[in-house]
Amino acid sequence: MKKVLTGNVAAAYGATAARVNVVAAYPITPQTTIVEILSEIVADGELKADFVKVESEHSALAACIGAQSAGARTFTATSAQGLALMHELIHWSARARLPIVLTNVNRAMAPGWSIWADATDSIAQRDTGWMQVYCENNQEVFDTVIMSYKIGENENILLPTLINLDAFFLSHTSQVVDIYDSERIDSFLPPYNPKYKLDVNAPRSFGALTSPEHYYEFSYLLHNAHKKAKEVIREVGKEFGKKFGREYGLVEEYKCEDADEILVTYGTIAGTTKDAVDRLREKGRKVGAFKIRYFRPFPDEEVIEVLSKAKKIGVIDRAVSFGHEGPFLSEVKAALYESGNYVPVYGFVAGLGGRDVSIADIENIHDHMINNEPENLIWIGVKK
Amino acid sequence: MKKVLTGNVAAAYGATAARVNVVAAYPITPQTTIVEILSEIVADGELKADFVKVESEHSALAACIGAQSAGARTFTATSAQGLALMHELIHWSARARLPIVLTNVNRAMAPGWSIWADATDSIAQRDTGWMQVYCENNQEVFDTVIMSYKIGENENILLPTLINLDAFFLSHTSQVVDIYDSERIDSFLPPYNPKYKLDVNAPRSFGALTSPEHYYEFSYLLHNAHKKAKEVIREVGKEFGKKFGREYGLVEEYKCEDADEILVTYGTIAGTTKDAVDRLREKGRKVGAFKIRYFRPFPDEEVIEVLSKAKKIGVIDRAVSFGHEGPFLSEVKAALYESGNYVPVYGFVAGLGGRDVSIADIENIHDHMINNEPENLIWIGVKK
Amino acid sequence: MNSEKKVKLTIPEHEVMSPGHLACQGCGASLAMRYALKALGEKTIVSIPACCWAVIDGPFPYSAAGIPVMHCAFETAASTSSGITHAMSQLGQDDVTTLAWAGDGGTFDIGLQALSGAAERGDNLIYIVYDNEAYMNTGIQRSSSTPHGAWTTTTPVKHYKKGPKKNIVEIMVAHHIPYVATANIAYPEDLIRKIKKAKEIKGAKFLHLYAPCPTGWKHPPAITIKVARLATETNVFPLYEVTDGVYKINKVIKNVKPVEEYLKLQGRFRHLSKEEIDFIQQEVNKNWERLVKLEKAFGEDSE
Amino acid sequence: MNSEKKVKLTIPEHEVMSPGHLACQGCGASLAMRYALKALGEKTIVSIPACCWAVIDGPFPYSAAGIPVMHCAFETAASTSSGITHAMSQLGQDDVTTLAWAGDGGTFDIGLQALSGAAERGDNLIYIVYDNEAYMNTGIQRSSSTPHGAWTTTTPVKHYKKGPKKNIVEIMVAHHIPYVATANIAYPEDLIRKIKKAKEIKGAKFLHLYAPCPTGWKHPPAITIKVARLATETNVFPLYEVTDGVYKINKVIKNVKPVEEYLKLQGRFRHLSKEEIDFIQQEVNKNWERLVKLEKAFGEDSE
Amino acid sequence: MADKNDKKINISGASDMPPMAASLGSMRQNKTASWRSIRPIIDEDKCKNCMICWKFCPEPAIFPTAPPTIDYDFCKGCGICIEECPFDAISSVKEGK
Amino acid sequence: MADKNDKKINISGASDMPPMAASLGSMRQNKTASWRSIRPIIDEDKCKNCMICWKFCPEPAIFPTAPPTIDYDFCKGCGICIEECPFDAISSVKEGK
Amino acid sequence: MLEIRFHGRGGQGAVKASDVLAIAAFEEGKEVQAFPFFGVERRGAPVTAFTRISDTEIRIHSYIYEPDILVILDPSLIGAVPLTDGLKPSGKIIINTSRKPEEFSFPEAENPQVFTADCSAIAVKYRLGSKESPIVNTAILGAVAKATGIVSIDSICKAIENKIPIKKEENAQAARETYEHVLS
Amino acid sequence: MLEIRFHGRGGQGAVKASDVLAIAAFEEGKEVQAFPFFGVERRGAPVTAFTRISDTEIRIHSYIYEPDILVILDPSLIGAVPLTDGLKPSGKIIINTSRKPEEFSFPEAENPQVFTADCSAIAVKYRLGSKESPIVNTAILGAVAKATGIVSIDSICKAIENKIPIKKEENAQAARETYEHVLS
Ligand SMILES: Cc1ncc(C[n+]2csc(CCOP(=O)(O)OP(=O)(O)O)c2C)c(N)n1
Ligand SMILES: Cc1ncc(C[n+]2csc(CCOP(=O)(O)OP(=O)(O)O)c2C)c(N)n1
Ligand code: SF4
Ligand code: SF4
Ligand code: SF4
Ligand code: SF4
Ligand code: SF4
Ligand code: SF4
Ligand SMILES: [Mg+2]
Ligand SMILES: [Mg+2]
Repeated sequence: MKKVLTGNVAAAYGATAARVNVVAAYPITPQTTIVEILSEIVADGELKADFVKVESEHSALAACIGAQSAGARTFTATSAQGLALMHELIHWSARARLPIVLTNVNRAMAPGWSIWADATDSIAQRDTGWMQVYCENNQEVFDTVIMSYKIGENENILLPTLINLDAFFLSHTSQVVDIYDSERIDSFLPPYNPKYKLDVNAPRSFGALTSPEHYYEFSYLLHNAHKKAKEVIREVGKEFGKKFGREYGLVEEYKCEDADEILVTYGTIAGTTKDAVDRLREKGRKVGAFKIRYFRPFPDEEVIEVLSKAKKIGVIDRAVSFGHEGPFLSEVKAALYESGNYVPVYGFVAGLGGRDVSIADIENIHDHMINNEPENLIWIGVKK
Repeated sequence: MKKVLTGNVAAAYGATAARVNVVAAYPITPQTTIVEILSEIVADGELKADFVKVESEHSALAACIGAQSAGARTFTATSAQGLALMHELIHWSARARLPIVLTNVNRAMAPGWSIWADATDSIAQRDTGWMQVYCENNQEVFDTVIMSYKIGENENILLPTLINLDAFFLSHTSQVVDIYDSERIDSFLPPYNPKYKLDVNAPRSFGALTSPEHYYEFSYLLHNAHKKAKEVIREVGKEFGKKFGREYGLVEEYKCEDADEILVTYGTIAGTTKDAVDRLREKGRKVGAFKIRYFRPFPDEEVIEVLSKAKKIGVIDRAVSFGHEGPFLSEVKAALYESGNYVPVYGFVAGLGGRDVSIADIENIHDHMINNEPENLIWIGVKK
Repeated sequence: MNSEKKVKLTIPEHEVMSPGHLACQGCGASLAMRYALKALGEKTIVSIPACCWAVIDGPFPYSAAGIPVMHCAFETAASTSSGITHAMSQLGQDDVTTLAWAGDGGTFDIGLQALSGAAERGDNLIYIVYDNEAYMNTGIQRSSSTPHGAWTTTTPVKHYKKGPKKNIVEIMVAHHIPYVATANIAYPEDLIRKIKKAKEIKGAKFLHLYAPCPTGWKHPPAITIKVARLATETNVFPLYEVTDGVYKINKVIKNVKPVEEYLKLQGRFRHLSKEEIDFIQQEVNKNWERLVKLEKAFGEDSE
Repeated sequence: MNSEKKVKLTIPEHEVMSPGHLACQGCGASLAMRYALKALGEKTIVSIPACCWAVIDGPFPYSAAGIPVMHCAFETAASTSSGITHAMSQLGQDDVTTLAWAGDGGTFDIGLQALSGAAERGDNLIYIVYDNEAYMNTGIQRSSSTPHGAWTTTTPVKHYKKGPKKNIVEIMVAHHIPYVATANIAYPEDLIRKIKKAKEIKGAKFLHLYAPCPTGWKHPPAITIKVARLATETNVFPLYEVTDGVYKINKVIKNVKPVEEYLKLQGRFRHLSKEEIDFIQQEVNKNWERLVKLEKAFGEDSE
Repeated sequence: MADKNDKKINISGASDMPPMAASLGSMRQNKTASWRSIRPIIDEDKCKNCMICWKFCPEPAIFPTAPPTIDYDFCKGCGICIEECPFDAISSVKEGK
Repeated sequence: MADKNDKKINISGASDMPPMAASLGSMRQNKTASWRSIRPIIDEDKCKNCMICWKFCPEPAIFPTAPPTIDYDFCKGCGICIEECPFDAISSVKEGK
Repeated sequence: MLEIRFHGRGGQGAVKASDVLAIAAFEEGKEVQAFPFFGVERRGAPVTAFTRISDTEIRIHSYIYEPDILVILDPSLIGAVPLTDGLKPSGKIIINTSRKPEEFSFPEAENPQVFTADCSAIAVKYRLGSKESPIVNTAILGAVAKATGIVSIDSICKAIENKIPIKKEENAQAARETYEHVLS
Repeated sequence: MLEIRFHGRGGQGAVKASDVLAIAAFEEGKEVQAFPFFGVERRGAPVTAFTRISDTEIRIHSYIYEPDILVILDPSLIGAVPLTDGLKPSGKIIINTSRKPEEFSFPEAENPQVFTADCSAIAVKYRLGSKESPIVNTAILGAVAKATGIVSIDSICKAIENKIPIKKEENAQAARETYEHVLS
């Protein structure tokens, strides 16, 4: 059923359709409406779940960890400071192999206080073992919540997923979204029934002291789960496509086949870039857009396959790893390096702290690539 | 004066010599002895400072942030879970441009609980805006604490520093360290007197709401400070060398000039690698070791200059960015990519969760590079 | 107009905080700060975590407080202030008052532990919570200070808040710090006296300020003071102080008004049934009796 | 030897916890768990944060507890348990008891906020702190439960701990939860009764267990029980419970022993002067009087 | 003392900015008059100079003169002074448009 | 019920391991006898079967038989039983060598 | 694609208006997007919101710089904020005011078409908001429907009933009444 | 470079011993390294520690796999843990025991040289630790000095006075006495 929804409502509806058992979350702008709507949905009895109204994000994720370990399907949502406050437990939930789903509204880190779009908050979780997806629109938010449970709960995967949506540009933007109720989703997403869980009938300890004898191997298993996840993500994306008409992969190509220049982006900038590509194509420029959905596991095969055919690549990051460069930029380069053949890569920063990224900005980026040597970093629109 | 000290004691003595005003820290194995020794030093009146015995690491860093903002020189120390618990404030202190010094004993993240060496804890802070150093030995720990204040407090820099030492391999290992008292250090390290601080005579607010109009530029300034820091690090390292006889840079080369294969490492593995290089050289192999001290700001110039001359490069990471690859590996590749010429790079993981990395392991790594095509990731010593 | 006729003022004339700030019309929290700074003066450094006041003070590059303001992370009002007070002491500025100023969410919930730690250490600071009984800055979500019966966006009318608000004063009294007090913006003289008293005491001091929020409580801005006053006149929010463990009720209301008078002014209680209102009245009575007992057992006149 | 002669046992015979665990010789904390699991039985899920018990239970791939154990982050005993209890309720396993089991550091300090949150929400769980008055697992650093006068590695003899231990029981009583109690491993029958009582009550329950640590307190392992018993016999650690706000002292010691007897057994107090010991005695007396007053004001027989 | 400077700070870019978000001026530059939909007007004749209106103004936008003066640059029109004046000396006038 | 299985779990590598650190056996496999430097020995004649020793053993390494039996596989020799026995029925013997 | 920009003050419901307009267009089979310019919203402070309406998928996520239509909920904003920035030539401007279109001039805009309607009066009539601060967001959508024809007044009313939680009926009627009283 | 491995039990002070030995060698102008194998140390549980002594900078940070010298603080560990793993041919083994060297055999080691000394008795004599669990770490260093000659007994005593917080004198004397009573 199609509805006009904000990204936050789409996320809440996704969790509802997935029949989560326990929600634990703490409000923070601009995630707040997710919490508010889920409060209503639970109060109305539309979702049979416990909503744990915790006193901090740290406790939100801890409660999810406890509940998920006990065999419940859990959901949480946060943003920026809240995500950062969870950091220790973000590591924890990945190493505990709990397929929790967290929707994060990408917002800039303080200080100065900012409530606007910026991906630094989630990028800074890239080393924790979570899967990470960046959504372009609200439909993708809804669909990704559903798929994330299916992917994460796969017995070979058992990984949590961080689903990211840009502050305001998605969280507070209404768009047409095709949603399904839980009955329809049931045929796609089986109940959660993990092999290892807290169970009084088969008592086990979880997370005990692990000597150097074994720890290394647990890390190895975690990394391998990510490697396998790439395949599962592709499969589940296809199955979703068959069932619901929209197919997803680790990445999305837009007019890349014959492109000389490819613009690599993520999140809402990816949508704007598609429009910009159309405009540039109208002007006769052979440009393509390459959207990276999954930052973890990182889609190196796709990156190499698609991008190494281009003549120039521009990577647009809505985050900077201070003292280094754009995080997507550096990982794209690291992947391309493997291929052994060199395509000039341009690194752009744009849109930090909610600075708007317009079609004109993308056109400038393309112009820059046409007229200049590769350079890192180019700060689009910065006032010096 | 030379003494036999553990890395933790060296860190505590470094802070003492730097005449820090406020220490706020929380105990965690294997950092604990830093806290204990500083408690003694303060109790004995050898350091005139307030030691704030906080109730968590989060509060430890918050107290440092408060004190440093008010014009005090501050010090803290932690490890793994504690560092992770500080994460929100790690972002905070960088964006607030507070030159706090934090020594982190690199320890593996739970679960399962592990108290042993693993760099994932600090690597996971790479996107926060802190400078990051990895120490090879206890002398470097002491020296780096002193230099970090000087570098961080430079008015063009104003950045906090995360000084990393491997759990037990440094924290609890006694070595000969040449230490100086604060009188001697005073001539090198001037008092801290920041231009912007909490001051009742010139009241300002710090960290207020910052609209998209300005936030982007603050990020730009932060990134630029890192760029400038590279120069300051090199200068201060030279000045330190002149004063105290030991010179430091962003990186350290060992027999790289004529090396066919270069092994890139950090932390204590760098020391073991030097010994392995000597052994391999004895066997007639032209190998070199390249130690990366500063991971942030990332020494891309040095990496390109030294490594692009090699025939093969092996990067040994004591951390994995799950779902991607070794973090040093990927950033080394990203830097080399810029140079446009391709040198095969091999990615190795070793020593996670305290697994010992021996000279034999390094020799195996070299053998592997000689006999195989490049590959990511190779897990040294994993039991499959 | 600007005549020189002398007027008698019951609170200090000098304004530290400036107008132009970003509080909503009739905001109790902005009045609370105005009074607090009158009591403390310019030699004060304040830490403000995420809360309405993080906005009220104004965006970069401006500030309304008129004293140094350390905007700090949501959960760190107390711990940031701990750092500041230790810095002041090490830097020889012992005449500066360190103030932590947080909302109820930042105090009862996410900042409680940092507060408890500072209290236990006896760090020399004044911690003031301005209580508007919900997370207002993020758009009116329940906090553990939200009273029984109230609507918020996370306690929707069908699931309105059940259970009493956390008793932060008793919790802080249990920390055995030298001074704990309640105060109400409707009684500025009492409020200012208490903050001045706290300023003179060394160690960790805690004040619980009642500060209605027209936006979140759904009452017209004009009646902020009226609502606040009624909270005390109905015994919903009694005024008392605990000095070195000694209880003293500062205001015993002669003709206690029914709680309903207080509730009915506020949209957030509009949905309450008669039974619920009766229940709330009983709870208020019980809490008052408990307080009287405490004063009896631990008051100045107790043996 | 293994005769069939029937013996009378004052606590349940069935052992849930197994030997082979990693507690030091004579560890009070291991006894505490042994008793707790006798009281609760196998249908219990326990969350254990970083603390000695995270080690005592044993390393991967082993466990000594005999029930499902969720090792959890240091500050999350309560919040992890909140998640577990809600999961149990949603998954229809309401007969499972959810236990949070933490040390004093994980309770008085870093885990206080999560505990406070769970208490305020009324989450259905039992929270037990085993109190050994310092961070033992990391090698004896002060916690806010460390008593006045004690040596620890962060309160060295020259700077021994000043100030009383945080009164966690009063703090939890101030949360108005249905059941708060103290217990002592030297009195296992009382301890087990209280945990069983807590099990029958719905909501958040809190127990403060006294559990000496020979390693950290510097006394021989053999006298762990003796030291524990003396804590109660000297009124250093009185046994009482607060049920729905009603105070009851469970054990009034007839001939209260001087605190010195308790202190002198422990190396951590070795450095104390006569004056300090007198001071500690006075504080113990005061606290006891305070408790008696509380029972008088809020006990079963109070009006 | 509060920074009484009510000038707008002009920032053309990063080079005008401090390294961190440190304030450079007072919120006095932010005239909140435009928030007002009603205007409080003091009736000098009724006014007894009790200063209760001054005491309770949250901005503060009242000066404690006799009779009090309202600073219409900042008064947000909350109506507290009107409600609290014990002598009904303040009336409410709808703001024109 | 506690896992009474006291077998050592053999793990040759990642393929034998669960995905997370979930326990596979009981600490009963960890015989703590070697920690002991003194050995408690019950004197049957003195023993009155009060079971106080059983009650206070932290391991637990005493079975509540009459008289009680000490499990020397696990007794760590803490001496609590010796100290607490009201009838001095347990003596302490130095462990071998 | 049509791009509409709303200008109002905190409390007047400009954001809701942008949303309701989008829903109305969606009801007519369009692709839509609606979003606020998010600042710290305080009663009285200026607020901006946006709606995009298109026949094809809307992929752009960026503010609207060259609107086709401006909707001004509070005439006191005129002069106070740069309302007409980027307005397309011959763009439409719909103003809540009791004055007539010809009383307004926007010299910086290229040939704008101005429409006015006394939405405040109509909102007061239907008791939407208070007398001092009527909530005019639904009323003004009637004027938008009339002045632009991008959606029918029926769709507007349907969307209002869908989206407005209270006084659905009164809000819809206010929109209808405004629809009938637009001056141009 | 000489590599020494210590084996003891929690509470006996093996880690301290490795440190004191390193300091003694440092006093004689050597480069040194000392570190524990860090596990969860509990009274009674086996503990390992390491010392490296060298004329040149010690850069390696890895456990010792092929020690030159083994120091065994508790003879009950023999058989319980694989003590002689990696011991170099003709490596030295120093054992705290009242027995004689010839009573020990280490078939898995290549030609080891065994030394014994009754450190426990000497420690008890100097009241180091308790009678049941004497702390033998300083005493045994006397035996190490004597058996290996890598450092002088004077340096050992100096290092003890430097590093041992209490009973400095007694500890040093215990080392000296052991030095005089090593059997080989
Ligand atoms: C770690 C973190 N979580 C959540 C937020 C979002 N947040 C900002 S203010 C606020 C509510 C503050 O409530 P309160 O302390 O009562 O102050 P008030 O806004 O009511 O004045 C919240 C939840 C944040 N800034 N940081
Ligand atoms: C976030 C974090 N900080 C610090 C630690 C280190 N740590 C582990 S246990 C412990 C002390 C525990 O003390 P307590 O709770 O009293 O339990 P005990 O060890 O005394 O049994 C500390 C500080 C940790 N694991 N995590
Ligand atoms: S929301 Fe409430 S507390 Fe916040 S500024 Fe507005 S009136 Fe004040
Ligand atoms: S240190 Fe203390 S609490 Fe911890 S296991 Fe040993 S005796 Fe028990
Ligand atoms: S209306 Fe409100 S803001 Fe204006 S003067 Fe009166 S009290 Fe002050
Ligand atoms: S409150 Fe009324 S009477 Fe009093 S000073 Fe103000 S206007 Fe005058
Ligand atoms: S305590 Fe003593 S008397 Fe009692 S059962 Fe044990 S051995 Fe027998
Ligand atoms: S000595 Fe200790 S461990 Fe051994 S049986 Fe007695 S009480 Fe149990
Ligand atoms: Mg609030
Ligand atoms: Mg403890």
